[in-house]
Amino acid sequence: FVKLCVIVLYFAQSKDLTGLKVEEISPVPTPISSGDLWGLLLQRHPRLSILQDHVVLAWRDLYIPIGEEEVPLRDGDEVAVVPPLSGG
Amino acid sequence: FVKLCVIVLYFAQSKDLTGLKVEEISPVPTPISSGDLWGLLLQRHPRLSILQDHVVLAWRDLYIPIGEEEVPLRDGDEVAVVPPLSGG
Amino acid sequence: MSEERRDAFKLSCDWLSIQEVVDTVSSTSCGALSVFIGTTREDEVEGRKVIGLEYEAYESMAQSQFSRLCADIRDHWPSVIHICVHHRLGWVKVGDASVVMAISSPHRRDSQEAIQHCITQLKANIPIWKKEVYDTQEASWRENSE
Amino acid sequence: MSEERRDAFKLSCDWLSIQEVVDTVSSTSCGALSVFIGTTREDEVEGRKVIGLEYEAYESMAQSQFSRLCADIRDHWPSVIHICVHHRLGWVKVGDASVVMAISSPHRRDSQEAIQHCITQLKANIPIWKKEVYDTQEASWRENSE
Repeated sequence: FVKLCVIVLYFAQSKDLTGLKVEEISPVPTPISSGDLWGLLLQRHPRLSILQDHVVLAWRDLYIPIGEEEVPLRDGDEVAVVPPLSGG
Repeated sequence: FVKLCVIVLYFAQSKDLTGLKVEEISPVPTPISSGDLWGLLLQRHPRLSILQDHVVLAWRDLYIPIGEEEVPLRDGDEVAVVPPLSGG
Repeated sequence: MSEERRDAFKLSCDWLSIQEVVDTVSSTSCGALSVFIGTTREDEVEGRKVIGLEYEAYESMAQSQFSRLCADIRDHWPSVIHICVHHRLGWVKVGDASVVMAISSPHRRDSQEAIQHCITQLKANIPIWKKEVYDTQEASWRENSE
Repeated sequence: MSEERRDAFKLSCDWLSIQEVVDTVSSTSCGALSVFIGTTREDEVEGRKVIGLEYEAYESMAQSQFSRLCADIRDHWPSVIHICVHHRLGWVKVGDASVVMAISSPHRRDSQEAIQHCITQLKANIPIWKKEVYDTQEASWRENSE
């Protein structure tokens, strides 16, 4: 296991629920699934649980559903919490 | 047979072919079909024949195909010669 | 919340203002506003270059056909709020707008479908004609294909 | 006749200029220019009146998702020439445009179909969020239904 540092961006409801726009999380174990990464965020901010099943993550310009899939994070990567979109 | 006076408006090609924007035709017999009315215009302006099968008339905000149908003209009515439309 | 619905039509020899057309259909009860702008394309026909178009209309009938078109749009899309069409007459140089139309509705699907119908029906039914003018000083009357 | 094709995207806290968006997609090779404008409707939700919206975006990803959307549009409608989308951020009061988009093409069918696809895909894929703000000083985050 390598441990690394991840920058987490919070938008919309997730920003309101955490009171944060951005935070640095470390150490984050790797390899890690998107579900376990979301679990880490829930530990820090239990109120995020109301977004459960209504949220995805974004990493390197890709939307990542929360699940078993491994996210090949590198040290210093940015990960965003993406509640349901409402642009337009 | 009543005879009456009709104002004919020429647009687009028909204006170029007759050299006229408007003219008064009288006497016009009535009842008259749209085909016979077109025949009267052709007599006055033989060059209009190149529009044959590509033209309709307009009378009281209605398009009238050239044919057997009677046009219930009244004295002083306006009739327009309508070549293929090209607005927009 | 009932609001008077506007059907606005203008034939104009002046440059068309998109903002003016958009303002005419604006409404706080509408979330969607669809606009179509038709312009003169730069085109070559048999080696002659189109430099502009010359438009004319049977104005009184154009107005009545526009009213009929609006009634038809409101039949198909009852949620449409305002409809505005401005069409140029006279000389229109390449690149200038010859027609600007806008339709507003609470939701986007209605104004988008209605604007397609509006331009198709305008071309088919409103008595307006254009002559293409070439750099050779020749000209020819056009015919809408649809 | 080959012309560089523009994909222009702007997130802006200022009032959106329709004319600027239209000018960005203008081209003498285009006969058709379709525009869509999304505005904030006057609305009442459970007795509270909406007075405006507060927008935010994940800006860098919004730009990359826009590029992807443009590639998708050009796949489906290869004749599309220019694409421009301006989206407001921050406070947008009722009646103001929150998004203005325009697409140009030689013939109208392409730009009209492409603009419908563009707004649908923008709502589905571009990371932008809005919060409805009520006259009671309450607010709630929205969710696009499609």
